[in-house]
Amino acid sequence: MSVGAVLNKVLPLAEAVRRHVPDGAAVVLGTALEALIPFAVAHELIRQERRDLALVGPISDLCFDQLIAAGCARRVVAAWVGNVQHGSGYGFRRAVEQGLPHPIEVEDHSNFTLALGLEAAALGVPYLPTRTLLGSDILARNPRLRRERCPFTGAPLVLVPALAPDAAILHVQRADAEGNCQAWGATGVSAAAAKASRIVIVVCEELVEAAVIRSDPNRTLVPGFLVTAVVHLPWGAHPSPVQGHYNRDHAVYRDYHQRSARPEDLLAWLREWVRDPGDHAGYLEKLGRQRLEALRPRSRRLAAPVDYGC
Amino acid sequence: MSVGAVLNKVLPLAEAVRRHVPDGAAVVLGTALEALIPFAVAHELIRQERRDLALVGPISDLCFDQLIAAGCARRVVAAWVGNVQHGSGYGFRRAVEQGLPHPIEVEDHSNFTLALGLEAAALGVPYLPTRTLLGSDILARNPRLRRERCPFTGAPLVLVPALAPDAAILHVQRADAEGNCQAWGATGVSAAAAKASRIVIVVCEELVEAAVIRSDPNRTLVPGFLVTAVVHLPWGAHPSPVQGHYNRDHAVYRDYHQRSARPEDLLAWLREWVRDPGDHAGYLEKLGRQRLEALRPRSRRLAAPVDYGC
Amino acid sequence: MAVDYTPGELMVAVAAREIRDGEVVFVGMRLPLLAFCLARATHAPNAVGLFENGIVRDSPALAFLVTMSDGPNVAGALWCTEMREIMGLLQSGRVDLGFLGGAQIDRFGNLNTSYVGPPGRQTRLPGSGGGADIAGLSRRHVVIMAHERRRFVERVDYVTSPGFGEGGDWRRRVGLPGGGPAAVITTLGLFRFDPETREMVLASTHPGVTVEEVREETGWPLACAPSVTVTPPPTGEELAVVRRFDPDGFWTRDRG
Amino acid sequence: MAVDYTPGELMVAVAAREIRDGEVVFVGMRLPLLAFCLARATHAPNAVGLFENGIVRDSPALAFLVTMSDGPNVAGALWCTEMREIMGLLQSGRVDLGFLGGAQIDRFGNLNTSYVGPPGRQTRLPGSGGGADIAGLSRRHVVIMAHERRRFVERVDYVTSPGFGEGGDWRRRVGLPGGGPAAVITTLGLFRFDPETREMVLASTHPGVTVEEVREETGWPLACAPSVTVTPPPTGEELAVVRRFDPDGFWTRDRG
Repeated sequence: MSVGAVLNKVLPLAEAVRRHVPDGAAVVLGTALEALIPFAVAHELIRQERRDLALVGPISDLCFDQLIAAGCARRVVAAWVGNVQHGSGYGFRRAVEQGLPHPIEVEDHSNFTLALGLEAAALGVPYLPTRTLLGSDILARNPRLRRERCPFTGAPLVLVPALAPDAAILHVQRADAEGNCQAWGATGVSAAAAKASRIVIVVCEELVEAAVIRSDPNRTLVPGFLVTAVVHLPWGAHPSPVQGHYNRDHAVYRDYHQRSARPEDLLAWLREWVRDPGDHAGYLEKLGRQRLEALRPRSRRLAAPVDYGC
Repeated sequence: MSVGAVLNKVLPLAEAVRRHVPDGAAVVLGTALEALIPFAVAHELIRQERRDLALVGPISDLCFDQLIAAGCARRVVAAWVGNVQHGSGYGFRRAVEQGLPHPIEVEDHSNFTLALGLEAAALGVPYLPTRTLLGSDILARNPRLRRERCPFTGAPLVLVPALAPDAAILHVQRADAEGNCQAWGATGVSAAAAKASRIVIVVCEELVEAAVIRSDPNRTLVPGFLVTAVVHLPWGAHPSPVQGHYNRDHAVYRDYHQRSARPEDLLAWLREWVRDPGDHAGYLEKLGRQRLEALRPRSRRLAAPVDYGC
Repeated sequence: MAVDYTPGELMVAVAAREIRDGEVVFVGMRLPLLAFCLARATHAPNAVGLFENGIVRDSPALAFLVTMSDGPNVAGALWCTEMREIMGLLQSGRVDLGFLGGAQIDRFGNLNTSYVGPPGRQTRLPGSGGGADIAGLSRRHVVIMAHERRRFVERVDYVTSPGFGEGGDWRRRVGLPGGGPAAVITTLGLFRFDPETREMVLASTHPGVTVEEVREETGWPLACAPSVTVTPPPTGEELAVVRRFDPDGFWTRDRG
Repeated sequence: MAVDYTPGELMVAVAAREIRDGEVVFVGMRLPLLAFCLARATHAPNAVGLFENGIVRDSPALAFLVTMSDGPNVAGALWCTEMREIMGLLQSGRVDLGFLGGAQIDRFGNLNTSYVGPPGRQTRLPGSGGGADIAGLSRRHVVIMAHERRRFVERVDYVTSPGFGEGGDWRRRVGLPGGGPAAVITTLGLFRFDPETREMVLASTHPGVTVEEVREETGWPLACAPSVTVTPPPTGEELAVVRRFDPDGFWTRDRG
């Protein structure tokens, strides 16, 4: 990339969201499951009052619940929507059960079929076959999944069609200005989601020199030429954990669970924690340095050295 | 694994090959393409006069050529067989064109369809679909590949059936005694090959403590519970390169090319470099310390630190 | 010697006994995670644990976990990878045992974690996650759940994670490769499945629970083993291990 | 100013000019690898190179390469991964340009690298490698090969890597997503393809080569562009770069 092009990829959070995630977009996020959830982006979508999004993801923890409760979503394509720590997601339930704040469509998957849909799009094939979901009502009620006989063996198979979101949002430990990025810990469906999507926004804890990425190319999760925008935003995944940077802030999930059973409480929670702080800096300020510091790793655990010498 | 079980996985080269690669086995090797080729295992198969093997691999460099010329192979499932540095593999050509030392069957693939066959077996599905090879005679003449219409789009697709070798041989930089192993550099189809195979033999430059692997779990290529045997054999991939350990010994490829055009020369080469040295230690002795030292990396290039702290 | 324990602790102990040494176990979270830790610390030191986020461990997490993606489950893992790798191991028959929870279960071990209640007045539950995949593809699976009459129904409202479907050879007919449920562990007892009919059968009641109480909390005429035994309670050693991994009783005391 | 250069160096320079800035290029080995290095060092500093072993680079290799898996191609790469990832990028339309070599080519740009000669007396060549994949799936591809009458045939003996098949809309009919060959660069000239018939058309002859000579080495009645030009020879700068990456002329002097 030319220097100009590189500089243009690095954007402030609000600008990246404004420019690349329009109303009506299908957005995949929460791709590493309970870790590396791009909560800062979700909160910015709420602040910018984005509407009619399709939310795509395996298990969303409370990220999807908040977006749904805030009225940002029209459709959910997922295997699980709730609060991993406490079960039910009240925002999601109210939308499905009572159409509040407005009705949403739900396309149910298992984790595996959601992953396969993204894989198919990433690989550029119209579908991938699997043996999961045979006999499940998820198959019976999801009209996009097809049951077919295998042309080789005659055995029944489920064909999962390609699922290509408009935009993927990934939170990672480090990226360079071109978007070459590296993450560690479980990565779930992150790589497939990025390759399946037209737009990729990478949010990183550390914006590093190009040489850091190139010192360890086996660690790269997504190459920069697939990345549209890079947002340098430490703590951008809070309250979800980022290995080597901060632990999960369980208290947030408990607090949200307790304060989301009634719709007015949930809206008050969003006002207090998303809208009123104004931006991510305001959110961190409200959390306070002491609380953040308490989430820091207790010790370093460095990876054993690896030598790429030649 | 219990200590007893662990110790049993670590075997000398000859014992691992004798116990786990019988006559008639389908063996996948050369899975990282031109690097990390388990030449020591190939040479041991030649010394043990293994017969009727099916050799499976994308591009084999001269490893397959040697096994075929030595009469070990009855069948080849590959995308490319030759000498990457010089083109033709004379051993392979003589077997196909003249049936010498005996006829072999060839199942032609492209790199992608070979990879997909292994991926299908690794994933536990009977086939994977692709758009490659449409219009190619590889498709027309390989009866295992099927051309079918996509049930979603109506577009023509090639379905690649699962390819499950009996044994996979991987050369890696480091492994622990349970077979948990890590490799860096391009890995080609290594991970898929291991998961597709019933038997996995890991040959490593370094046999490391369990804690080394567990210090960097994102680096793991294959988990130990899929690995049958571990062979600790520095220089076991020579003359192919192993990043961080030694560079490619181009002279071997040139020498073999020059001395394999006539069958008697090729057999003399195998006698000189494979049979007469008796074992891998004898092979290294024949190469000589000076030649090996000249292949060592000129400098260290350490991966940037990664912290798994929590 | 009587030892004091909670229903959660008992269920963890019973679940741990389902894990055989050397097995590859699809672990999940909550009670199964504790059961895996307990089994490894006692009779199954070589069990390997898989998590759908992409983690493979052969040692217990470094500290208490609320989710499988918490830092202490990543650090010291032997493999951190993508979900597709874990699901590939499952689909290719490499997973011996998977654990599942559920909101509603029926006579043939089918689980519902999606929609409960009559059409039009349904309660929306979180959904499958990896549950349907574990139920369909692991060589055998074990269900852990609270035993209440509203949860143990003749036929689930929605089959999220298939058990034995309509019974008999249903799994073979629909093409599911995995073996189906091997056990259901509830707050009241341990259940197996009849090898022919594939109907759930009461195998043992937990200490202090009568067969009659189990029947009352079950929404169909419950079949019982020829001799229903009493579930052995957790030993002191088992309890010590469980409490080491759930020191504040987050999973085993606060909830069932 | 006349500069001395080999046919190999000329072909590398011509191939490099096919790479546009910012493009994602499936590189392969030998002359295309040098062309990629040359393009990056001159007019296409933002081109990204993909290798089927799993390497992605945005900088030239650290030193001379005999194979794509040599250490200097790994060190400093921006991504080292599996083949499936690279092939996935290719199949999903992310690769703008791929390079291919061949032993035999025909009027419609089909390549044979598998079996040459009449049945029963065939010569076995190494095979496709990733060639068929690049030809089928990249948005466009460029062929580099020696121009000899035995290699330029009316119809290849075996279609390893499809060009435009039988011409016209053949690629669409068989379902190939990629755009097909955009150019053939030989030891004698540069060729394009007619946008309607998809037949190979002589666009320029290399310096010192006549159209007649090209015709003599071509096994079918060769079509020519309305005005066949002369291929611009490599500039001094281009040659300097090529010689930096192939200092001993391993690829550009010892061979064509």
